[in-house]
Amino acid sequence: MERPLRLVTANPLDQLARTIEALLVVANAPLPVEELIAATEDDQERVEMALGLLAERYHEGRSGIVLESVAGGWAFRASRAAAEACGRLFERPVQRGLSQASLETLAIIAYLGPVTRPEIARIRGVAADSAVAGLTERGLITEAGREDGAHGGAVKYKTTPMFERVFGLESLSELPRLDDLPGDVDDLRERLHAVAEQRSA
Amino acid sequence: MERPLRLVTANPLDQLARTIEALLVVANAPLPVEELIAATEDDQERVEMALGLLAERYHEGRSGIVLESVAGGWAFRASRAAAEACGRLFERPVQRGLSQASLETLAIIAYLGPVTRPEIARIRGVAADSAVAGLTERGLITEAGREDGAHGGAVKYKTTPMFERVFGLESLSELPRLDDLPGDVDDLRERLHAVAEQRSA
Amino acid sequence: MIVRELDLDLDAFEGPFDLLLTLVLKEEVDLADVDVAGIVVRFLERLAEREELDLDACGEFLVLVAALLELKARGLFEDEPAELADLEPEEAAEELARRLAEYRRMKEAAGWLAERLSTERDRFFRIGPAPLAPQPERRLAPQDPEALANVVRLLAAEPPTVSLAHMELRFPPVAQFLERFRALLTRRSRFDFDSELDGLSRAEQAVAFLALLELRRANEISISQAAPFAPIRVSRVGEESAAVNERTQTWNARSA
Repeated sequence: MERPLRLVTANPLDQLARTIEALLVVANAPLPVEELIAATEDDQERVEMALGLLAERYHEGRSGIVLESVAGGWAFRASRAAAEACGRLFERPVQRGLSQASLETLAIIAYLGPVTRPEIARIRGVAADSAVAGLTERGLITEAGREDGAHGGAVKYKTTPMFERVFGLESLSELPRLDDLPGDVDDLRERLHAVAEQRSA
Repeated sequence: MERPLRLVTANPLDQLARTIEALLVVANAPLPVEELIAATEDDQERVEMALGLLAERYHEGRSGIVLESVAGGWAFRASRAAAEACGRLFERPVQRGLSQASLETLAIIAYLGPVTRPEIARIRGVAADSAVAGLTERGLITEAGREDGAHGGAVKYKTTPMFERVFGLESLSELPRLDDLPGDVDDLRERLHAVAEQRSA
Repeated sequence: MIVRELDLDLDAFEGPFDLLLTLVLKEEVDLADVDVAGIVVRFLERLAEREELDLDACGEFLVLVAALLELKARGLFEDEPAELADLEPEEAAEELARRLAEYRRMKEAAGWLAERLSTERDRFFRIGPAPLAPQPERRLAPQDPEALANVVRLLAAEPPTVSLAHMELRFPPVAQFLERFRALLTRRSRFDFDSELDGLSRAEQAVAFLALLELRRANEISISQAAPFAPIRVSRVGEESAAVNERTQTWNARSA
């Protein structure tokens, strides 16, 4: 039992254990034993034995990868010994700016008020899905109901208090004025749509 | 050398290799050596040696988890032997093949990127809008600013690290050189010259 | 074989060739959607069904397809500064060869990618965060609100109008030639089409030819040509022989 790898290699469960390793390293969420059984097309007893072998191999203090049984099933995690290094990896340096796509999407939402993704896409001339998802994840924008009532219509987005903090604004009314452009939101919206149409023509 | 793990355990690099294992199992994209150096606070030579040990340990045919150098960094993936089991549980990033239009568009962006949609259309002779939208949705390409910043020119596109990962490329430089792909320029040039001469005669 | 009656079955259009031309002229069909290669293939099929080589049909077909291709090229490359038409034949051939070679290489590259994708099908990797990974916090440095305003100004900036004027210059409206030919025919009962083309650019010649087709379609004129490449004679309807008149009517019936 001193060298579990040796044991796995000699064991007829070898192949099964390797397949389970592979499944676990691809998974996004803990894998219940039933799913492992279904994916490997093997039986419960053997799958559980293979998991036992892997748990010994991927054990805290023995490996940087640790196999853990949690509520939802089995999953790999980083060893506690590596916690500090993981902390450094995930502690992203403060990002200095936003991408052009994010900035355009954010500006449209800030100046036009609640807007749907299709409208942002029309104005930009490009789909806005990933920009909207990224800004939502960063907490700069959030959902603001749906277009035309409760059901069916597209989700509308608005800026958040976090947005105001990041841009140093007390409120949206402090957004820089666009002197040469229509001050009225509806007129601005119309102008943006008209130009977008010209551009795509 | 028969049992690399034994070697790792005995090696003073042992601890570092375990830390790197841990980082790789939680990372959500391939980790460049520089990021590993920063997270482990170790030096380049030692990090590269540790990666060498891990590459031997997590090797196709020897383990269900495989360490590969891809998309400019190091990442774990499932062994090819486990592909069938993985296919029962997970979707491939590109589940079905890509259409001819998508592949041509992807090739143009990979070789000439960042490029705009009109430029792609120019080369293909057909509009590329839906191919670009589909590739963006699959995460194989992404926006890379606008052409001609001041005038709100067309959006430019480039390939993503996901593209390199899906196609198993260490970097874009692994693509075959364009000059090595037959363009049959000489034949074409001759034929066109012949026509041109007739016309001006 | 009468080229204009060539029946087409394309993605974007189904019907006789002359109807397609009419719809393109009226901008009811977008040329970008028309598969010109499909038209050529259809023509070659029809040609192959016949025992003799129909030179008249080939000549007419070449002119029509060249006009279509030119229009399509202009639609696709409208912002192109270097005009193929303005280049010497040698330079134009060189430029065309370069473009075709570029596309062929990209097709090869696409083939390489397709092959690579199939050999890499059995490589599975995790997409997205690991199950028990720490949640990264993405912090953003303070931003300047002026950047938002600049982006809105950018999006509201009208695209430069220069290129549009340029386009008009290169591709005159069909109406211009319609009026010109109608005016000519109020003064004279017939004219020589080729001499009207003197001094015109190739683009203008193509448009003039399309205008000619449009007038014939509207049954305002009839067209005759003694032999292939002989001058094209245009005359007011009623001034020409009964035989030609009959031909025109057949065509109108089909294209209606």
